[in-house]
Amino acid sequence: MRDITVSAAPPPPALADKLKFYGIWVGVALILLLLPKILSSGGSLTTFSLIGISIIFALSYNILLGQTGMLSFGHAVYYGLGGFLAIHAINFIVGHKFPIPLPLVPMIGGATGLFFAALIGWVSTQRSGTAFAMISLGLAELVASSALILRSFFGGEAGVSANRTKLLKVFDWNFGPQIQIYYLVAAWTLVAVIAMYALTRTPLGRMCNAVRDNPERVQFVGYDPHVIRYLAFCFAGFFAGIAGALAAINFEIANSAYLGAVQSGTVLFAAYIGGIGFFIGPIVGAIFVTFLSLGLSDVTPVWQLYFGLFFIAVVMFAPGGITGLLMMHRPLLKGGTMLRVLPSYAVALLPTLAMVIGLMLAIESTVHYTVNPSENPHIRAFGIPFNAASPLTWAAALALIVVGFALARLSWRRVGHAWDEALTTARQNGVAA
Amino acid sequence: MSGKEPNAIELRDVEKSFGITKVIQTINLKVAQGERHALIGPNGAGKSTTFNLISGYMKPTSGSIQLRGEEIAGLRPFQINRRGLSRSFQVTNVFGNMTVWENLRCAVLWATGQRYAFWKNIDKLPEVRERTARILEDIHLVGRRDVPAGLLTYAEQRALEIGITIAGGANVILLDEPTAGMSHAETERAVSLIRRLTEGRTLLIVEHDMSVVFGLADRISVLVYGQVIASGTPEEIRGNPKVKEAYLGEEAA
Amino acid sequence: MRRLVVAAALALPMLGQAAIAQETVKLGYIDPLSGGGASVGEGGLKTFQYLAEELNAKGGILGKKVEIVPLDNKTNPQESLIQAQKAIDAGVRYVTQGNGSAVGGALSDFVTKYNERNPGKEVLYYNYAAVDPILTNDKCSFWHFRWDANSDIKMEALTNYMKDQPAIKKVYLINQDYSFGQSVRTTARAMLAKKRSDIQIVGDELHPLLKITDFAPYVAKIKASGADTVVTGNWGQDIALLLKASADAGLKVNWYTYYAGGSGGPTAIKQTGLNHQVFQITEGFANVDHKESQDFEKAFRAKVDLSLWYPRAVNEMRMFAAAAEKAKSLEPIKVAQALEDMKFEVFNGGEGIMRKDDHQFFQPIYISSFGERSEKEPFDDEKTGWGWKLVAKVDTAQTMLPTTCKMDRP
Amino acid sequence: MLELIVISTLNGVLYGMLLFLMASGLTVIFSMLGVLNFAHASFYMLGAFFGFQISRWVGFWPALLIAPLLAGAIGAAVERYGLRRVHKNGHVAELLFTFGLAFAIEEIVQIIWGKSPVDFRVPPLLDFPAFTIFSTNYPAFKMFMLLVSVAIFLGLLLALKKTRIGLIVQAALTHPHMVGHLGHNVGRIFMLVFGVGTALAAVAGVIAGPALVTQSNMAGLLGPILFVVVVVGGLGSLPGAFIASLLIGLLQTFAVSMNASLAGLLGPLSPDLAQSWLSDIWNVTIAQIAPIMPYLLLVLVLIFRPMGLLGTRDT
Repeated sequence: MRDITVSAAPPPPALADKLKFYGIWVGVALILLLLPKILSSGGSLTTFSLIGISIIFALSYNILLGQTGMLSFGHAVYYGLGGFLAIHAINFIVGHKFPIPLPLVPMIGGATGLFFAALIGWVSTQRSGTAFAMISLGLAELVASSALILRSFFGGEAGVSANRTKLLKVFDWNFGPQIQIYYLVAAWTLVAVIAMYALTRTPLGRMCNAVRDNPERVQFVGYDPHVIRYLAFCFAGFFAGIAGALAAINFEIANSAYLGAVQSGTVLFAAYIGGIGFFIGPIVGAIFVTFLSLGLSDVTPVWQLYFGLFFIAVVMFAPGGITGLLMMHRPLLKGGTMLRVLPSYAVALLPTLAMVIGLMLAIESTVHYTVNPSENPHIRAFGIPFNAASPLTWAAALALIVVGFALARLSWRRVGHAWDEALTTARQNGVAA
Repeated sequence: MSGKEPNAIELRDVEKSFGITKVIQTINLKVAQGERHALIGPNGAGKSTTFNLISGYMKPTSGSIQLRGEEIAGLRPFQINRRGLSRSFQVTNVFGNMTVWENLRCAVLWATGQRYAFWKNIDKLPEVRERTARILEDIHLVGRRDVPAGLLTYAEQRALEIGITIAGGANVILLDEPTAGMSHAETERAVSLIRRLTEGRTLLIVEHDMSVVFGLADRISVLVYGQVIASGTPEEIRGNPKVKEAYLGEEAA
Repeated sequence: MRRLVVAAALALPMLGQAAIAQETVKLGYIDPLSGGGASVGEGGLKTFQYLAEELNAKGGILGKKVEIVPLDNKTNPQESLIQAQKAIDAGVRYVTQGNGSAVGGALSDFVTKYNERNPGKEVLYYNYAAVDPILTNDKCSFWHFRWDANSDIKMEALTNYMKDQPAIKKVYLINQDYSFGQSVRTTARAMLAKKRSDIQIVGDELHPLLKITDFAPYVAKIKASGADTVVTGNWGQDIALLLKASADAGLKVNWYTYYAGGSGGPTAIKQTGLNHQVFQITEGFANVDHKESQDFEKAFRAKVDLSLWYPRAVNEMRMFAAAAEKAKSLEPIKVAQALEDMKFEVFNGGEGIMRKDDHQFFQPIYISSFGERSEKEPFDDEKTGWGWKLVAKVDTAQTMLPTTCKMDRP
Repeated sequence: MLELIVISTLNGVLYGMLLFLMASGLTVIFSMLGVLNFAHASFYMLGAFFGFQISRWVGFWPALLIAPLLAGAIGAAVERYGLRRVHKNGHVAELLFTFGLAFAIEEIVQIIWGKSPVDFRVPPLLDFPAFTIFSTNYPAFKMFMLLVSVAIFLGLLLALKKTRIGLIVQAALTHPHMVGHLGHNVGRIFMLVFGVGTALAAVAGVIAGPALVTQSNMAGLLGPILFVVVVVGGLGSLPGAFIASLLIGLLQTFAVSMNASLAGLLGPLSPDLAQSWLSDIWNVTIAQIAPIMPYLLLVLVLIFRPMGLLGTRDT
């Protein structure tokens, strides 16, 4: 019997694998520690802090969407409530001079997220799929609108503010400077990421996957899918609350925008663009989307359009997100056939790029005409100057789009062929799919 | 128990209607403990519906369903499963994105008392690991351990389906056409697999392949138009004129 | 479009701080440049850029050119703080903002905390339009200066005018359900009760902010109440749609508003034909009989194709320059001290004063009505042919309200 | 008081009928394609803006016809070249596709027509008060809106009962699983249903545009309420959508006209509680919470009747 078990069960990880696994976490911790030494301006520290917060938030969202298959349009409710409670807690602690230091405040946010998820979740997780999505949307609207009515708690549209420096000091840190906040966020991010990763490797975490794949069958192996969804929902709420509390600490203010549809939409974008099929996906997505939303609005006034179009493109052509695209290449890389697809990529990239540039040229020129018709038509977009009034510009845009589209279609078909070939060869070389 | 052991499954006057259509008209069915019982009948006779009623997938309109003497009519599927009844599906119904190993492991989790644990590392649960490995071995899928279930061949998926059904260690097993769509050789392998795996348990099976039915079953019940018209040993069923008329007659011809 | 270049430089905080030479005075303009509030934000940006050019043509401030750094806050307080941080990184020591008291409150709070934690690197916040009274009362800050009259001051001026109108008997209040709308409503009630106790408040409505598409039900209520006058702080689509719905229902009342002159308002008034029935209260408008400001208006319209909606921005920029000259320094703390109790000849004529106690600027306030023009009103609005006509002017002295501000000074 | 009731009823029914024009398309699309079209309200907005633009060129009446056709064509194209592609990636991807689409349409509309309301006027032919009730005018255009929506409602009913596609749609409503067995022309039917559904939303846009407001945020304001209608009525139930539309239309309109609050009902709050958060709840009037009424209704329905008012299926 013993022998059978040993041969049939997956072998326990070898020492090298274990080292690699723990090495990654240690490496991440080191990078987080050293990052501010390399880039230390207040702006980049703020950027990093925001990325950390958005990583926790996106991962918490993926507990729902990626792990359990629940599409929520209202995850910001728990983020926002966590943020509000954190701000109130800071004010309360300062007011009563409780010996609680700032680094513990995110726990309060987490507990708040957990509490409300536990309260609201029981009803909303009774159903999955479209019904759950709609319910989450309705509940989010309800909470966001109520926040403006319950003024003394939510502070109206102005929100509630606090001073994070007045709490008990830790190692002489008062958490005024951004660098100290950065380390606070980084530490919490690391802890939360590890915790959420660990969650995926527990019986509950695996049953979440089972519910995602086939909620019906789950019932016939003894589990109540509603309970699984509910517990997943509670965890998602808990971590969202931590993220919200960190955001509140970072900005020292919480207001109704925390709870709103925009926040819920952004986290959905981040998780999906990064790739919901992999644990690391939402992390990639959170970094990517945070950078985009911070940087893109500086280079073009219609950044939201690009954002929306990009999202549609991901949904249509790369449903696995950025991570999914990268992971697709793993078998090729292992099978040693990666080089075979690269040339076709290079060929396909050119017309695709041409098409994208044509599209952007057309959009920017149109924007010029509708938004600033009286201004000088010599405009710049993304730092590149061009003349929006010249027919040449329009002709160029049109030509780029049409020719680019035609060639891109052809060349991507070729990529498809090259890809299939490479994969087949890789399989023959003995790499499992 | 000294006197009469309760039946593994007992249906009394079970009815099921969808709107005004009565799909099941008063079923009475007894399956004794340790028995291999086959449920046969023409298409649309209500075999799958009967399974759905017993396993809790549907609620009966009226009547009583007992599992080892305990009333289970109206309970939810997972409640019935926890009382020791497990079923398979006619159309393969596995966790497509998860590997074979993970599929089986999900099926042993509740039975090993893990419930909704979120504080244990699933890879470090020896009992779960051992039981999963044993089932994997039993259904001959060791070589396909790390393949996502969605990528298995049809016969392999059917084997996995059976594996998931029995993995929880249920005492009463319901198999819904386990050999449907299989080649002759595959069917034989499947039958011996079923025979081996259900050793000492109660089996209720729906099957169209008569060689499977007569080779496997201790007792057979015939369902026609939502009613059990006959119940008995294979020999009794073979000789029953009513059955011949309604069902076997055409098949034998 | 020059902001694209500046912004591109700011967009890369990762690359560390490019050494940006200190020969310009940078004013960070933090307002919505994308999303729902963008049309308002773009208008403000063009105004400030025009004013910067005007200053630069005269040699800038203390010989340094003024540069406006546009920063898109998407009308969101958090985003505003990120943008403020970005601006500070790029060497900005002065920021200005106007759209939304929520943003104003967050910015004032941020700047105050930032200055406390980063002595020697102080930043000043010039507020040109966020009118929540709390910013110069309970939550006042040494680092915040406001050039727009806050909503209480405007209500004081408005009720001072209304008390002399015997025709007003039944007043209906309708406001947006948020802090500004509520403060309009409470002060209106209190001040009217004190100044004209015979006026009856026949309705007091709060409706959700920027969410109503059909005001017909509200208009039906106003009509049913028998009101002869409506007082509202509504702005944006909430005033335009309200006027439209009341015209549809044939409601004949006088409208006393804060922001009927805002973008889209004049068009709506003209459409509904409410000739000189809509009044607004502002710190200035195009048709004030004052040659200098009318010349400015002409040049401004020729250049940017907008009417000047922010005379207060002109005051802000000119006073900024004057204070820096007076302090002979561009250190924010010195400029701030120079601004305190500074007296200044305002854009539309008359003297204004930046009160030291609360950093609120006091200036003459005008009540005007929109409708057909006579030769005394040279300017129309939004190409409707109609223009604003002077109804009453309230002098600076009559707008001075007490403050509850207890300022912490450095 | 009576005046208020009559006017509110008229306004409520009108609003409800507008909602139903959109909800009907949404429901049918959901039943057949299994996807809740997040961008449905965006087609309402497109209808309004197309209507505005076309009526500038050739007048309102041609616009009333052309704009929905145009929007419907775009809708059909979206189904053919977008949704169908995404279909193989599952329902979540489909839903997200329409979510992204709603986002992009709003941005494109903003780029072309700007962010402020456009000047979409009631056609002069209908620009007069239809009747005066207790000295309040009721605009003729609103009566026209009511007539158009009722006419379309009746037309839809007829089409469902009498045409072949109508029968297929009906079948799909009751037995969504059989849609897959429709045979080779299932793609054409899907495209048609999507096109007609979005065109209906666009009709609502053209007639609502002049009466309400034509602005780039109109889809965002209406979208969530539309989903509430569909969920409250019961996913996939046309009669349910109809009842829910009227219910929400009347609920919101009547709530606006009520000034009752807990304070008015039970007297003012005791002074020691006056500063607490309880005072917010105590003093808020029904009129103030009118906009969240639909969501409250949603929560109540979900707790007490999770299938929706007339729903029969689970998802």
